[in-house]
Amino acid sequence: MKYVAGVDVGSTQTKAVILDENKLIVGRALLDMETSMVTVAQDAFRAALENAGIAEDDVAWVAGTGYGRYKVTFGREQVTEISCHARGSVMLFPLTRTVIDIGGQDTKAIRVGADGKVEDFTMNDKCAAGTGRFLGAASYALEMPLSELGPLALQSTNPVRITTTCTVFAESEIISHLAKGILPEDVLMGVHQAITSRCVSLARRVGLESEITFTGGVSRNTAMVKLLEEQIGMRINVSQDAHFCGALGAALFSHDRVFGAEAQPAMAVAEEA
Amino acid sequence: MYVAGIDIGSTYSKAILLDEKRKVIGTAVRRTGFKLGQASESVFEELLTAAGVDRSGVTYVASTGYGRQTVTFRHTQVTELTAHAHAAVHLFPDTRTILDIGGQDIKAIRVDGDGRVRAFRLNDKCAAGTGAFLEKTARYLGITTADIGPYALRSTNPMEVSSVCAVFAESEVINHLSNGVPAEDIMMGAMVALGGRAVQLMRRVGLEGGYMLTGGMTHNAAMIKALEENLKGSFHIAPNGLGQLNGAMGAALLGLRRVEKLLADGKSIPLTAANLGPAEASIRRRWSATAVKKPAEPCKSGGDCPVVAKVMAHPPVGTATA
Amino acid sequence: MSTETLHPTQTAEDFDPRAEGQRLMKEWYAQLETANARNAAVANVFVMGNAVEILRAFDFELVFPEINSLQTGVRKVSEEYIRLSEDYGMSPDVCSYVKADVGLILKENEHPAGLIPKASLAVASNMCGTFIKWAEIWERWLKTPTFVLDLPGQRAAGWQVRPGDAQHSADARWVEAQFQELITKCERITGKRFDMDKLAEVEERVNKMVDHWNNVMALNRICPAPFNAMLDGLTYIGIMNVHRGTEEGVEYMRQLEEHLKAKVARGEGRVAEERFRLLFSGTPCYVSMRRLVELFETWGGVFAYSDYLTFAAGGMDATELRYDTSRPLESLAEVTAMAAQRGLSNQFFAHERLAQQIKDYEVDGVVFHGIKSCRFVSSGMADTRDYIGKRLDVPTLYIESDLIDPRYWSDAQIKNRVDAFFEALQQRGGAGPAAFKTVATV
Amino acid sequence: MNSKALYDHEIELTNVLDRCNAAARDAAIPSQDELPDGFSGTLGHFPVYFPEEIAHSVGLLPVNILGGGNKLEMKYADARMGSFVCSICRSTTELGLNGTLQDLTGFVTHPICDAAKHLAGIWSRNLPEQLAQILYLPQNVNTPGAARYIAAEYQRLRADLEKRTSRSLDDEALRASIRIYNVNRRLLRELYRIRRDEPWKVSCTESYLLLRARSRMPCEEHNALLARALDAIRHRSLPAQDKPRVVFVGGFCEQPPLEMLEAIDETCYVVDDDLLVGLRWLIEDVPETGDPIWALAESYVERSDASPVQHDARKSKEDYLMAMLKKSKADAAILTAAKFCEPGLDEQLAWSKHLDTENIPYLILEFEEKMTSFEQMAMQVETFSESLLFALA
Ligand SMILES: Nc1ncnc2c1ncn2[C@@H]1O[C@H](COP(=O)(O)OP(=O)(O)O)[C@@H](O)[C@H]1O
Ligand SMILES: Nc1ncnc2c1ncn2[C@@H]1O[C@H](COP(=O)(O)OP(=O)(O)O)[C@@H](O)[C@H]1O
Ligand code: SF4
Ligand code: SF4
Ligand code: SF4
Repeated sequence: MKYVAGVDVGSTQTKAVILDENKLIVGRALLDMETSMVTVAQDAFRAALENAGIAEDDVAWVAGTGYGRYKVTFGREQVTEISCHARGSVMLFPLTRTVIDIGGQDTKAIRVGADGKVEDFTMNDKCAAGTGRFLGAASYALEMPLSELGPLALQSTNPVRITTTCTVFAESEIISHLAKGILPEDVLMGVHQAITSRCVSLARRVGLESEITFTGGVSRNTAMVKLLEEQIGMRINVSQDAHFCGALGAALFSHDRVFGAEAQPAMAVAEEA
Repeated sequence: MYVAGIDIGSTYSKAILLDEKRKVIGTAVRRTGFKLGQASESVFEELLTAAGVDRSGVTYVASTGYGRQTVTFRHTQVTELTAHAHAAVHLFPDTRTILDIGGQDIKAIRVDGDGRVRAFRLNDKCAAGTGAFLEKTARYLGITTADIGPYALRSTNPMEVSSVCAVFAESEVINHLSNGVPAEDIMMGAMVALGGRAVQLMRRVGLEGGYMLTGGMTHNAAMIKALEENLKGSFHIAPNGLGQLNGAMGAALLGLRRVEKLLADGKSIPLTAANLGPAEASIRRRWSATAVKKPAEPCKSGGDCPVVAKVMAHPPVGTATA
Repeated sequence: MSTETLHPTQTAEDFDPRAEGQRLMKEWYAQLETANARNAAVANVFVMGNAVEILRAFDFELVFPEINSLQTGVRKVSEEYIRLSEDYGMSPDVCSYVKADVGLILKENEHPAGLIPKASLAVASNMCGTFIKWAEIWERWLKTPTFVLDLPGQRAAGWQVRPGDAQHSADARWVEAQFQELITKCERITGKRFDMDKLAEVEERVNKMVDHWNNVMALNRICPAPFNAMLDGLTYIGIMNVHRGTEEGVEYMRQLEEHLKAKVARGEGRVAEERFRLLFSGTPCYVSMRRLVELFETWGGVFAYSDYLTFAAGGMDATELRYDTSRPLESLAEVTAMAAQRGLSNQFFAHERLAQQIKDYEVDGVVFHGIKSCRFVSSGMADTRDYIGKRLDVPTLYIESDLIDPRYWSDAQIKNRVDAFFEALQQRGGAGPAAFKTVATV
Repeated sequence: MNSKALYDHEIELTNVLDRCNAAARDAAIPSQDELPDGFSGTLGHFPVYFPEEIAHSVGLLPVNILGGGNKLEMKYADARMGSFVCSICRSTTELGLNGTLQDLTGFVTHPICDAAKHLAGIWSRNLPEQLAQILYLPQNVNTPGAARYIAAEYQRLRADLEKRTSRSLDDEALRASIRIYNVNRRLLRELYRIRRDEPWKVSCTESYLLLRARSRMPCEEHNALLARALDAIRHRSLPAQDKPRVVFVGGFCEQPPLEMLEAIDETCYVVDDDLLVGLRWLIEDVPETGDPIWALAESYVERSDASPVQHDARKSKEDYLMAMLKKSKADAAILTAAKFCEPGLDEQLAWSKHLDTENIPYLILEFEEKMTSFEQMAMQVETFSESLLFALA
């Protein structure tokens, strides 16, 4: 059996996914950023191999994606995370027309056509306001793991308004609210609302068409999902594997290389493999 | 007679006590934390202890800084720009351009020979050009704030940090680290970047000769180096670590001037704001905060309108004093 | 001076449009260097709505401040000039061309291409609002006499002004009245009488240049495209502006047309393998132009056309109106008024124009380049793109940077977007990209 | 005067200002059945100047489209405009796309700058049922024939509007409108006179609200409101405080947030400004006899104010500011500009350099319609005021 892999070297976390011939996910790995992107990519790949219980030689093709895609030195190709998130989303939810990906330092909105091809996309530039890092700041200030932020925020009845847009200053604003005796859930809900409104205004740039699929690490946050749904006024798809969506997309591109791409007849690369 | 200046900054609270000869009797610096009221109280207590002066011995208190309104026992308040300008020219009479790098903002101030603010510029509300940018980079490299300077001074070949955003800069740092760039070169690179932005701000107020650096950054020798190299000139820096206390010092000096004027005019020193209670409410409405309502219907109840009577708590008197 | 004497035996094959273009540019700058010493009258003009024909008839040496500014970008020194002006107090949010020019004033006219002479007249039109603010800087600072030429554009959607209709005639009359006043002003400045025949001669040469230009543009409808509109095109348009109405200009355009025709006859394209034909909408980023083109060409993408070549060609888009040299001034007013209607000075027909170009040049995709500092080109762009995207099945890419301010060029971000754009193009059934192979084997 | 009477005037003023505040903060325009008597539709126009008399005389209520303020949620406009376009163009587009300005009969811009010029095209692309136009007021009013050109342009506009409203050409109606607007001009001049002479009687914010109310009501109604307000203001008796006198410039197009004006009022007396200068563009009465179109066109050339978006060889913008400072006896100037406003930002620099040579203190502020945090700005104004007071002491 031949396998393929995708490694997504993000700004905060590195994800790896291994697929078998039938496009089934057989291995996953998620690692926090280390001081070297090259080693973290390798480590994530190895962890995924271990998770799948296969050897490195069984993997016929590795594609790298994400912020550090060129650091996937053992990868055989690099694909942008935009294409990968779109590809992965369509695999997870075939009717996807809009992808919202919120990661550690970037937020993207991608519009895909009915045929699953990228039609338009937009992403934040130069400023990390409204990205996952904003939640990171909250997690740091509240000394609370990321996974607990969402559930706690949902208990809020009276959210505060966070006025800073700067991710760096957010931390001190959060702490100053807490110091004033405002409940952590209300502060957190304010943080979530601030990110949501930023993301929605970004996503509106590509137009929001149903179905919407939410990917990236922040999609694991239940409060964000709920707020996005409220603000957009549409239901949003979130998969268990949403955090791995970029890596999954990359693995699917690898799959095309190895097993041929039925959906892309014109791809010259298919002959090459 | 003692006069205190209290500077409640976004990151640090600073206090200084002067006597009537403008001699420094004591100082105190502590993290502001997030309860501003408490910060002013604590830093004042620390100051009194350090100076060995009793609270009742302090004739006058002038506050400044971003939390100046929260110092309930103040007699007066001035903005930090006014305060910095005043102290700078007091210490170095030839100062004309001041750079103040604080935790959350940078200010460039041009002053005249009397210590009056002529022009000033502040950076945007973005961490990119502030002390927070350095602290963030340092935190990632595992360096404490106080060590940033000595650490970066070891650098021989500063690495360019091109990201404007403090968050993006962090990934850039990771990127550099994975490429094997030494941490001190990265740290110094961050300072060069910050220095460039700071000097640009100074240029925007006119960059008249006679430079002075104030604020917490005066503790950071590497930053001073980066700034001076960029500026091709040297900064005055207050002696004895007073650089960070410059704002507090300015407030105290202005307070002292006020006391002298009051005494010269034969007036008494008023009670503190704390004793006076909250400042008089302005009778003008804040239209921006007013919920838009349809024009009021004529009141049917007759007699004095209770609502309006309350608004006009101080019946207007026809005494123009200008 | 004529080029023929300089290059008597040049053929279409050994004519090198780039080298020749550079040579002409260099000559022009050399001319300018000595202008003040020669006591020549010098005028500052912009590329749109500039009445160059009148100024040439008075033998003004022409300074194009926009070209000066973009040249600082091409020569990679723009940041220095821009910083100087920002230190002086200019806002980071205004047009970087203006800032580079203020930097030039602060450097006492020391330009990397040579010393720029002091102008005795500036002509600014309202084609771009910034032109006027820019001219006001010279007016205030250098006391340059300034003439503002008011060129009314299209008033509303729904009806396009046609040559000779009531609106056009009325506008032409207003423009002519202003030309009359400009002429009086020129006479005062130069101490020369206005010579109508000379104007007619200049117009005759412009007519020839425009004919060649239109033919050159049409050649790029052929696949493979003989030139890259965003790299080679920039050289051509430079000559079109700087040498508008000169002998050298006519000669260059003639040779260029021949050269490209020969290239087409040989079946030669700009890139070895043309996979995607693209249209570039907006102004280029001069500091990173090579890099940008490279990002596209490694994927086999070539810019077959750019609307920049229309609106920045000094009224060249008014193809429907050639000068009638028997009534030079009226005709000049008519053409100028018409160019203002057709140019980018309004958005009423921007989308239709673009749709037509997409069709004419059979492009596979459109790249929109939003310029931070140029609202003239960019403020309707996203909306045009939205319109095009909804009505035509053409993939589009929107990137933002600046004309000459390198600080707004973020290589990683742009590469990311360009790569994703091509990945999408290729998924739509385009040809496989060469870049894929090279990247895959590293 | 007894204090009861003072209360009455204060109540009167509060009522008027409440009405104005409601009008000013309401981006919506009257719908067909809310239209005041005598009007059959609304004509939106963009800052700076628009000859409102023409719309008024054909029964279209002129409404000044002034953006969306800082409470507007941007849903559509961000996708249609680059990130570098000023807020007023952006939020106006939003108001068009989100339906708030759907009931306009027409929308006219005038090419004060490239962003505003392109707005008309964007408008017509997205709201094709409205009459979207550019009124080409000339950038060259110095060439003889400019007034003739403007008159033709006004005539064209008038014909288009008449076609829309199915009215017939009526010079007498236009003259009547001119008379009503002349009354308005007089009242506004009086308001600004009080600002200059007794700034403690009416703050900049109050004056701005009074002025801005005209953007949503017929001029007749505004005249009545202004007359009431002026009467109350004259009777107002507030103590003059020790504040520096400043002029405020840079508010000619995009509207500064109310909070910003309030922050300035706190520490300064704003004795003159260029806020909504378009509504006061004609600085003298327009002739009420003769050809009314010509009267308006000629007034544009001969009796008009200055702004950073108009080039007129006779009026330098430095002179304009200096005259303003002199007439109002101001100590200093607050030079503002809207973020991304090219003409405003360019002028701000030119003004500041000029004030440097004149040795007049100034404060530079940049604002954005959508800003919500004013702490930093308040601190800057306070510092500025402190520096002036120390200088004066
Ligand atoms: N368990 C979790 N619950 C909620 N949020 C999470 C969780 N894990 C990660 N995140 C968020 O996801 C972000 C990382 O997302 P990711 O898509 O991996 O970004 P990148 O690719 O840029 O590294 C983190 O910054 C964090 O805010
Ligand atoms: N001992 C120190 N060594 C180096 N840097 C310091 C030191 N103390 C403070 N700083 C720097 O100064 C900044 C705070 O300066 P300060 O002027 O007190 O700020 P603020 O007035 O905004 O509170 C911090 O962000 C930090 O970077
Ligand atoms: S505002 Fe904060 S998050 Fe945004 S660019 Fe600046 S430092 Fe980065
Ligand atoms: S705004 Fe654009 S068109 Fe206008 S001068 Fe600048 S670059 Fe040229
Ligand atoms: S605010 Fe400035 S840029 Fe915006 S429309 Fe008005 S004049 Fe133009």
